[in-house]
Amino acid sequence: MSLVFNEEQRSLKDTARGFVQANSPVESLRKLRDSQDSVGFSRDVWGQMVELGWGGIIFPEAYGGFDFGVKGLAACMEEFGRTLLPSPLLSSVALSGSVILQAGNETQKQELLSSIASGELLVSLALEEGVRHNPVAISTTAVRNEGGYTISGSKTLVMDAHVADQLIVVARTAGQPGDHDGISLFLVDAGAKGVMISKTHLADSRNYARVTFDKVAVSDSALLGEAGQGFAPLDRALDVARICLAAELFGGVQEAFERTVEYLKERKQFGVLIGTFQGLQHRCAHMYTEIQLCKSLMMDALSALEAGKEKAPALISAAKAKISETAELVTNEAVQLHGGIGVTDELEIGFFMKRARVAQLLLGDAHFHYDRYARLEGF
Amino acid sequence: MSLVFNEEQRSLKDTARGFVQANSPVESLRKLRDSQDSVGFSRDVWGQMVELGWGGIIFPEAYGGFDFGVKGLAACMEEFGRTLLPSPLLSSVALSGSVILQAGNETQKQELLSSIASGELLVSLALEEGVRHNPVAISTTAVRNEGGYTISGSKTLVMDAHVADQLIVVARTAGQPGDHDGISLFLVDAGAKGVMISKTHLADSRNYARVTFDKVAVSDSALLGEAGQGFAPLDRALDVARICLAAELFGGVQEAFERTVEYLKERKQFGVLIGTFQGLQHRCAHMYTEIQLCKSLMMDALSALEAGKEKAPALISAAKAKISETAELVTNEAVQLHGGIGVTDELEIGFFMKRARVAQLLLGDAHFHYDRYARLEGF
Amino acid sequence: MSDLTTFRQEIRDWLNDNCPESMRTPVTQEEQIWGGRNLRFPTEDAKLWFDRCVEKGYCVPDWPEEYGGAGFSAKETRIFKEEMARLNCRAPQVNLGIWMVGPAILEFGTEEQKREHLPKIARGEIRWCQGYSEPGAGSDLAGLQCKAESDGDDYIINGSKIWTSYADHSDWIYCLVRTDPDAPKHEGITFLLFDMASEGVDAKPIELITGETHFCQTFFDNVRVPKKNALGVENKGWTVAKRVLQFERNMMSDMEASANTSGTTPRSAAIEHIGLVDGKLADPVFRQSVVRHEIQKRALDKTQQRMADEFAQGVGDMSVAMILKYVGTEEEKRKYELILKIAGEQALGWSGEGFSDAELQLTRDWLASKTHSIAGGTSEIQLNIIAKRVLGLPDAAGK
Amino acid sequence: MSDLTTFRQEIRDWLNDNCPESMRTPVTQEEQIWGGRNLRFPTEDAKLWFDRCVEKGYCVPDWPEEYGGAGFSAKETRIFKEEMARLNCRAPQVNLGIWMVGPAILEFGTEEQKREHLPKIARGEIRWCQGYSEPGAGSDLAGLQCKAESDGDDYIINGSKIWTSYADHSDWIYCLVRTDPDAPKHEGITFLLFDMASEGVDAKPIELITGETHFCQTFFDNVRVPKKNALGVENKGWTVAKRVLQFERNMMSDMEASANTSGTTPRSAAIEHIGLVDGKLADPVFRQSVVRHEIQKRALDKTQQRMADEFAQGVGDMSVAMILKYVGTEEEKRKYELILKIAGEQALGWSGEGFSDAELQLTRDWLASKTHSIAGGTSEIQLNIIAKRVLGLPDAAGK
Repeated sequence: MSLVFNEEQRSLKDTARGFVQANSPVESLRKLRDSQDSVGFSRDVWGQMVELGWGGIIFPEAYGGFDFGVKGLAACMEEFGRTLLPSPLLSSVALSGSVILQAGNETQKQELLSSIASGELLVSLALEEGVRHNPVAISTTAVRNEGGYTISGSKTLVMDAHVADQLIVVARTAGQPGDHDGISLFLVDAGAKGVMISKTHLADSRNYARVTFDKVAVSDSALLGEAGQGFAPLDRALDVARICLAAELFGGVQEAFERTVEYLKERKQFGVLIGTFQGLQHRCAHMYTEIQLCKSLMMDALSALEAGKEKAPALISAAKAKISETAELVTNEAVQLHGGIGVTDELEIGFFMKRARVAQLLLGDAHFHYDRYARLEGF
Repeated sequence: MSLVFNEEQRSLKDTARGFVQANSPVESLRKLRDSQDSVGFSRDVWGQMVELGWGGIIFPEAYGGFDFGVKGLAACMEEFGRTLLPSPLLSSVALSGSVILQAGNETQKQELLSSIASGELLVSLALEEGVRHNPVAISTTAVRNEGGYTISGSKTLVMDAHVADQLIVVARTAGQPGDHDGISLFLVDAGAKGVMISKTHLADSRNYARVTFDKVAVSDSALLGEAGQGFAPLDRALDVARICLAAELFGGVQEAFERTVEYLKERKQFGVLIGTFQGLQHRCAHMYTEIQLCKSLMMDALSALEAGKEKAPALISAAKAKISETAELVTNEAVQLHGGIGVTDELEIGFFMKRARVAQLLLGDAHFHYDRYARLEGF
Repeated sequence: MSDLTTFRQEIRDWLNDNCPESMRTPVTQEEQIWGGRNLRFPTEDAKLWFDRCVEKGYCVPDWPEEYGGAGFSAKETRIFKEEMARLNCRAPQVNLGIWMVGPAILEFGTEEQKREHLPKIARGEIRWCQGYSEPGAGSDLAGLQCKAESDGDDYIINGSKIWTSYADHSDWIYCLVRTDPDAPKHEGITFLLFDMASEGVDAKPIELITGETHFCQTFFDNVRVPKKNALGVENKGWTVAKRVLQFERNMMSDMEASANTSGTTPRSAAIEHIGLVDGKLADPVFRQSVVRHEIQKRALDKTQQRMADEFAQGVGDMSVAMILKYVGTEEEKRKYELILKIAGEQALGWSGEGFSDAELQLTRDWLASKTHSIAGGTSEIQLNIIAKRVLGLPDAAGK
Repeated sequence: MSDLTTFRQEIRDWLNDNCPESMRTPVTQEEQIWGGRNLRFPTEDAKLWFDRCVEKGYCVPDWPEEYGGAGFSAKETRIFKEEMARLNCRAPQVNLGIWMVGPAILEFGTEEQKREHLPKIARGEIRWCQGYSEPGAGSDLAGLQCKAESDGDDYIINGSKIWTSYADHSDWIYCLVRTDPDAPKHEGITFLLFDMASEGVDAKPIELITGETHFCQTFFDNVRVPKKNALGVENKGWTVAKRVLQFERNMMSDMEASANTSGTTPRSAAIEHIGLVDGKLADPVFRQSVVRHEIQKRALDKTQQRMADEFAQGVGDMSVAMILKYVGTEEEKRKYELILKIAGEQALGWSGEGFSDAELQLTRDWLASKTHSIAGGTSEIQLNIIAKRVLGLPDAAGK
């Protein structure tokens, strides 16, 4: 239950930092954006990442993974967040991989996880149906028929769906939107009849899609876990992805903050460095304290998750909520304190703000996680 | 609908300012507190106030008043707030007087208002039953019997009840706590059998009491307005008192702020005036903007009330809410920016903070009035 | 009073009769009429509305009639604006001529300058841009380097300006130039008016985080300008510039209304995306945030009105005006952050399918709000001004 | 690892066996054991518990056994504190000897000084107070004027100190005095220990907004102190003083836990005054505020733990420690403001009937929270330190 990355994790983190700085600086995201790249990330960079082992970083060795744990992955996500690296690591590995680990049977795990780890297979989770994260507001239906199910419904904010080979669809086999019971998980081929994927373009220039399922037929073997009992494993998987996303967001927050502090040490106004103005110093000092608190909550959540503590879900909510709020504060201040150049597209600081807002929203914003924390704490 | 006090109101305000500065500086409140004065305000000062006409300031001339309107009273309350003047002006005139004006029949108005105006009669409103303002959460019952009612229940935060001659009791003749319907208003002699008044001592050293009614018998003529229909006139009267209390609070806020700014211009640390520190300058400048916004909302609410606009209740809620929040900000900052002496009892700044918290709470805090605003606005 | 009531009725009737229905809807960025030599109208209604306003002098209702205005008093102008707002009439034209340089010419111009420039502004014939900031100078406006050297009856201008909005689409510029390099920094500045078509002027657009490019960096390479084009006295341009900055701050705090082209408010977003249950927003936490915003917004609007009323009663005080830009732009940022939280994904669209035009505009409005607390005097500068000029807090030694 | 597990079990058993039930309840201000020559126990249990802890060295568990401690390692000390907290055991004594001057003597003292002072502190025989601030000096600690003039083997002290907590009940003082008036202000200061019973010492209480009077202004009139009572080197007392300030900041951020003698938390207040409906607080707006506070509080606690873990792994960094006092005291203020909003009238009682003791204490706790962000280095000073020492932001010229 140590609140610090161990030596192995620190070494992983250093590798990640070196890797993205050499291979995927923020400039790479700008190029992908400006060229309206249809993939939205570099297949080449992703190939190297898989080669370096990130595809299987959290999977057990039995499934072709390296078993570094979520703490190891989060350490890397923090670094990936510093350069806003776009890759399917969150969607295919942290999110879909975790769903399979949590819900899949032995055959499914054997078949799918090593392919995800090797980068051969990209899987996306089709979960959301509204404008904000809500994993129980599921209207998409999976109707039982002979030998299988028929899935119908619409999904949004499906990360990397446009390049996915398979989709995990969260659908309802019983109950009403809002119920925990009756939620089931299905593996669906992205090319299956009735699946329509349309890429959406959000402010962060990353990859999301809306996916509609029009009477898509799947066999019984497509079911991940037990029918109607999908929420529990889904929520555990979501928690893994939530803390990894929080770590990524936190990396971006730190980068934006550090760049801002550096700017204050260089920029002169009225003949003096603006970093000498106490008004700005106090705002930076306050941000520093918030960032340190975020770090403690992130490590707290990761440690509890690693140790299998009952409180882990609440602590993951605490970390995602606090990091999201701090991200809003810090990215706004970063833009404001850079002044005129802060609002130009040329300066990269705006990229951090745009990514932050989407990452704040994804998998639950502060509002969602405050509520979840209180619910889990029983008040 | 002008958002500025007119010449008459400005002249009233000047009189009020001169009066309290000469007759009731903050030091007077300290003396009342330290001597544990059983009245809790100066009868002498109150006598002078009545002589100068404040007792009848908002009553029509027909009832012995001067008909200066709520705007005129609020202008004075702002000045009274600057020296934290304790007096029955809010409880007996603005609050109870308004209830009688709104709900009473001609006889009641004739009998009571001129006595209130002349200071012969002190009336207190026994309304609250919980820890926070809630004018519909009434459990106190008034049971109909031959020729009258029997009142039973407990009230708290009854301003100046310990010196009141009469009490206006908000009781339920029908319905459940929370209902608007079924609320009735009764005049009860403070010395009546079954009335027990016990003074409470709050942080602001002003006068409040808890009052219990143990089967208190009143005649039909004690009813103010129609049985069961008391909420509407009560709420109108509360609105008058709310904006007057907001004005008083706002006066204290301005005084605390101005004292703080003056202190920053005198106090040296590390060899320089602390008012030169940009961190403090920005905080003061921000407070100044909030104070200006409060002023606009206060004038907005007063003008709407004066003009009988339908939106007046929502605007009174807006003003009370915003002034309450600003009071918290400014009094906290005032203490903090005064440093060590700010937390001594010797410096008066702490008196402003203590009064502010109670005044924030009385007749609805920001939380209550935000909710009320939204309700009145239909969302 | 009854005169003003009659006046109000007349305005109301005229607007009702003359403002086409399609001109009573929120205006989009593209449909805004900026005026100028290349004036084009997006619709026939827009042209009709513009022409009718120009004819009555309603583009600049408070300017004297001889210069193309309607000659309204301050009270009449307010009534006019209230009636325009009541019917949601679009502004017939919006630009820096009307907001900034026009009022400055009215105050500081020679009769010749007034006759030359004001009617053209009133009729939307010339579009103006502002040459104040310089690369690297930021908030330190007076530290400007762009120089104007005397050459007989002319100045020769060399240097560069940044944040010149729509310089690439503007006809004339009002520009701060240094005419005396040896004077203290606030002296030696001249406020100069000249044609952007002059030889040696070049404007290069800057892309913003919104994706928009209304700002330019503008370069001056030996541009020749007649000395009589100075507004006010040579070397005393800072006086004029400060006055224009006041106009700008007032305009910036109005910005939200005109900039909010998506028309979305926190309340409308909440009703759409959260919904009402029993007449109350289903989420009480967001509901409180919406209320807070509405109260702050109303407080700001009423502060402007209060200022006018105070001046009318002779108890006015310019210090209240100094809060408007800070409060307006900071609240605007909070407003959009709140809408983002309420509308979630639908407020984060950038392009393509899945988002309405209003939603895509909303994302830009959010980003644009970040520029408003920087442009025209940052929030930090506003706080400095309030602290020093209004509260009288002392300057640090040596500054 | 298994050693520590055994250790934990032993501590747990000992506490279970030795800490009386009545010593496992929140302590009130009056029942706090401050130690000193006038030590009185409010109950027999308090004496029993105190004596047992003294015997084991548990008042200062991490001090060496030879000086009255238990000789625990850092890890053992943490386990000890965790187990104390788990059972809600009261601290056997709390005072500036244990928190501040004891650790300073351990670090800077001569062997003689250690043997003289530390065991007395460990056994609660001598109560210490702190003489740092001076009237009018505020945050500028090093600008102190209280002078110590050499007179043979002694100093003669003249001057005055303010905010000397419980000086009127203390036995000894550690005090900053100026021994070289001509040196730069951070030099020429000596850290001196002396008996408050010395002739010429007078302490006068100051009443605070809480109504309490634990602080004094203390006057020194020709007080004679042996030179060997200096802790550390003459004229180099600032080094010792700074270290003690660090101890103080850490202690202040712990303050909330020990100061919150009403035992009320936002959650407990909300459950009492708002209530649960279907297991959820009936007011969602307050519910979110409670969550925010709990998360901030946990973040603060975990930051302390993370620091310890980082040092244990050799990747520690003192800069994290610098946030604790600021965050702790600022959050404490927010906490009490929140409780006031939730508990309404019941959190604003001052005296008399209608309020429980815990409620009356709550009002004091709220007011006391205002003092914590001022005492021991104001929040503003903390932010300055973070900005300059941690972030490396530059000093203004000439400062």
